[in-house]
Amino acid sequence: MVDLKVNLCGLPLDNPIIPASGTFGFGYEFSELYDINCLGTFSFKGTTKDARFGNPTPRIAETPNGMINAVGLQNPGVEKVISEELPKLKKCFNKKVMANVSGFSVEDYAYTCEKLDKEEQVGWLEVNVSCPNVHGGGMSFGTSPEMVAKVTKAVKAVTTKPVIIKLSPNVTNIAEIAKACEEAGADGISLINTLLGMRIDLKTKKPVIANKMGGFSGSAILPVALRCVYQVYDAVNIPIVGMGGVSSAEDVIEMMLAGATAVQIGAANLINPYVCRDIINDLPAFMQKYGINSLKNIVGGAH
Amino acid sequence: MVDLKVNLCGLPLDNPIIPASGTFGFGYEFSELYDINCLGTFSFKGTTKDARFGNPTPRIAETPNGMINAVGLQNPGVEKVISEELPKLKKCFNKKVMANVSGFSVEDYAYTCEKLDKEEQVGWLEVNVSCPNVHGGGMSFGTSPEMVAKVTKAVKAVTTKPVIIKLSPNVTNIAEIAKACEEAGADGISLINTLLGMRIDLKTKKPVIANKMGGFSGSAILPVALRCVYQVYDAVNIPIVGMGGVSSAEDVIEMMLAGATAVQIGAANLINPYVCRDIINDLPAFMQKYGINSLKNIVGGAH
Amino acid sequence: MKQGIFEIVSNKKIAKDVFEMVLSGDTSDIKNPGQFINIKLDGFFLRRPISVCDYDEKTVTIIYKVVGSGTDVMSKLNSGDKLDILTGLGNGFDITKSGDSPVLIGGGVGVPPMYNLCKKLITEGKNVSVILGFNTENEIFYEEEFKNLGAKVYFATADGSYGKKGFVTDVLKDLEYSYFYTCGPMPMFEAIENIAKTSGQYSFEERMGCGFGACMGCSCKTKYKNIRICKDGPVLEREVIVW
Amino acid sequence: MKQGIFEIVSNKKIAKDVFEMVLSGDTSDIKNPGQFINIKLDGFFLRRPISVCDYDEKTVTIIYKVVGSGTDVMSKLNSGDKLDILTGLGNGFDITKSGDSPVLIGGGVGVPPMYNLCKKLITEGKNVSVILGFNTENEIFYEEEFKNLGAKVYFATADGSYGKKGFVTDVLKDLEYSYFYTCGPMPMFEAIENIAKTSGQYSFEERMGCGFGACMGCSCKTKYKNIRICKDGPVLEREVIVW
Repeated sequence: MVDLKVNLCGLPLDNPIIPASGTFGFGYEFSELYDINCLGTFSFKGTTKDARFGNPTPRIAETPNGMINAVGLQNPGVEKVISEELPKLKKCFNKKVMANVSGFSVEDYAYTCEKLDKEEQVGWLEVNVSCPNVHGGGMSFGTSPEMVAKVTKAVKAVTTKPVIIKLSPNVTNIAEIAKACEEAGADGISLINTLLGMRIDLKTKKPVIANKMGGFSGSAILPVALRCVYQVYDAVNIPIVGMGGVSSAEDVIEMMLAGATAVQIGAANLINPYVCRDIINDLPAFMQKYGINSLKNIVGGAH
Repeated sequence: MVDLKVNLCGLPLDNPIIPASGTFGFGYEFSELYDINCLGTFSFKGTTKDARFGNPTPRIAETPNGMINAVGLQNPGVEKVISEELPKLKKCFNKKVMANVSGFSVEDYAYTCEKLDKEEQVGWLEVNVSCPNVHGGGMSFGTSPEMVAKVTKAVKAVTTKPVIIKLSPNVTNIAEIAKACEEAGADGISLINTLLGMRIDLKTKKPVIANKMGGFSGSAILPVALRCVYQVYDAVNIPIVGMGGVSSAEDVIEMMLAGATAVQIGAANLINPYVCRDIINDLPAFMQKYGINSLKNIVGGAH
Repeated sequence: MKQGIFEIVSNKKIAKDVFEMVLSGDTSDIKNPGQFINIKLDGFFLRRPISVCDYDEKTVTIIYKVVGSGTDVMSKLNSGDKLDILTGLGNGFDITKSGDSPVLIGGGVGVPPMYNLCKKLITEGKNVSVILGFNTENEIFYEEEFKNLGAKVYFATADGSYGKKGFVTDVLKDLEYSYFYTCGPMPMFEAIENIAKTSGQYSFEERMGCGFGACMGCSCKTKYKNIRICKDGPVLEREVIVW
Repeated sequence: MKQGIFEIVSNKKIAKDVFEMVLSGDTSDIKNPGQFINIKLDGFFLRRPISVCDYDEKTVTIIYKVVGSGTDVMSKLNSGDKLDILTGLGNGFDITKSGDSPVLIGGGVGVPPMYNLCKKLITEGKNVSVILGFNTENEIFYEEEFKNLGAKVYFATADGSYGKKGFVTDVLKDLEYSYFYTCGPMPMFEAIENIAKTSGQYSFEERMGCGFGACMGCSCKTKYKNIRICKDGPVLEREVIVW
């Protein structure tokens, strides 16, 4: 009997599998496909203070073994998420959910996190610092240790639940950014967010997506994600949620060996809507194949 | 009759196809496979002041649609390159070659470039600033605008031929780095060098390559390369040599639309040793398909 | 939505760059004409969404045009090959609103979903007119198939090589109809919107990520709310569309 | 080196996890036993280097063990399938140094290249002994094939389930021979190096990038210079090896 259980920032997970924000909506639509209570948890659609339609379409491009998206944080805004989405989720999910939050100012982050922190369905706050800082010339919060520290402190000051900062890989030194989050009080780090990428349409001779550039994800980015998780594991002592190109049980094990306590699955959900359930079912056999009795014991094993 | 000719820093190229450094040796071994004079030019194996064996093996790992290498700049050193490799190349290549140079101090770069600049076979100096700066705590030269400017100025001061700075994509703001090179007198920018990546062996539970991390290349990274070339094209007025995941004639056209004046082919040479010849043969048909008469006219066309 | 492995029964060229593929497998989740399926192809990350042309208990028929490397690979597949497919995607057309004499308007690769819609409406005893628009004669397909259903079939070609010279609207303007259903390119939609005399339904195309509503890649604004073309569409009623 | 498209003639399991694949195509660039070929597989970026077990004018035979996803895919290929292959890679064994009574020592997946080498040496009229080492009996393959060549064949299995209990060196130490050729795991090489009484050649394995000398992924130091296992090797003479 192998053991899939892990503990993420003080909360137990039946298994480390977590559908990533933006690929699983608010969960209830996937519950029509399978019982989503088999998941460790999931991270819901990135939520902001106010409702957003996001970017113009086309928002999607394909790449070798991956994809680019420029959805632009479309969401109904935190009030509607609490009043409409969470009640729908409650009907089909009896576990704590990870609340993914984005913002365009430090105040935004604090405002949205404070509201979601009060919801009993919410177990963790995952703060996406890859968004442009409108008061900082549009540079992403996640590119500066000072800015991520500011956001982390502001969110911690108004919340009680574990705060996980979701980092962008599009930086020179991700370990330094992660350290700044830890020192500012973050309870965990999740990474990697998407790489910045683009494609050009040879027929129109223009960028494929309306926003020109977008977030590059999918199997293609797995080696970058593993490297970042490995570097951050060496730099901090708080748990890491690893993600980026994970699409199989073996990828999950590799990500945990790199240093991840839990693992998010993103783009793969868009190709195989059952992939997270399948991975959970596959894990025991692969654990046996590689001589692993308990997943929690292999975290960071490659170091 | 379509026109494949381009001009790179004042030197004409019959076509924009350039095998990338580290994937084509010093050329003469590929000349046993096909007449390498069909190439625009090629960038020879990264050369340093002193001979280097490089990293321990294994040095190679596979990834979805890509690979990781940690060769570690194995080369015979600039003296032997000049006395042994260039004469062998002269027998089979009658065009100017691009001399790829690496160093671990500003003095290294200047020393090696000054020597190679004097060789009449050399047409361009391609300076790889992704190496760790031993006097700068091992941080790569390419991660700091100040350091790349220093290297650029030092090399320009002792050379007469076009100096192209080869940039790493593992930075927060590649446009800023490219600008620093231009202001320091660089004649061109080549990008992207490899992404930093890693894989872990599930059987041994340790990193696949001895050096743990390595340079991630192959089709998988094409969208990152296109994005970086697109950003740098907006930032500088000097020509760009685009590379990263290019493996077909269509990829070449896409890279030129993003802003590349010439295009390097790297990892693809290792899978299909004839790929550069094949791409040169394929280009006219694809140019017709997409209504392109002259390649030089599409550079930056996607902006 | 259902995921299933389908076997290719046939895959043949029926017009310039246009292929018809018949697949056998579990079609139980296909409920309405105008829905689509999403096909996984080896060597491509994203699935390929293709509208359903026709279906029965055991097979589904699609018609696709070779426009890129994905559809090119599809055109080279052989009967017996197996494909991982998501079925029952999208809302499809609502046939209860057709009235007695609906008109179906298909343009180019927008023609296929009209076929099963036409079949369903005729089974309901409706008096169906079909207007099919193509650029030129060698792109035309399914003329006999539509006629065999018992529909009045009109053609418009841009170059006049077959049927009326001009666009589907040049036929539509002279017809009487109770309701319209259409699928095709945006310029055709705008032309129809300008002259349509009744209510109707438009089936939209958009570049999709997942095809089942998870990624918000194909969002679109309507008069009343933001919708996802792949899940809340691709069929929208005339009254809600923001042009 | 030559690039060519080869067709699979047969692909069958011959021992636990071990398969024999016969390929037909242009083998004109295969010059010596101990060379390898490099196979492109759909869905994998790098080629798979596999040593040549045997070859003639029209076919090449390889024997491979399923150790990962790549070899697993190979094991599922069918006769008639086509593969893009680079042939004539590596230096191979130098048979001119064998003397009259060479011994060939193969361990596990190091056994295959010994087969064509054995064939060549016997054709040259040599008195060939072959020592084949395996973990256990159900991993053994090609016993009859080696015997049919006319070689003296000895077996060693770690668990004693077949032949001598122990390692190839437990057989080697009691043999007389003029020269040795070997391919197998590193611990076996070290054991041989400790007791070998003559000169010989070792065929090395290393994780490769290109397989034809371009990427320097498989570099190795020797007493005299740095070499590339894929191009200047995989066979090295005992005298130049740095242990």
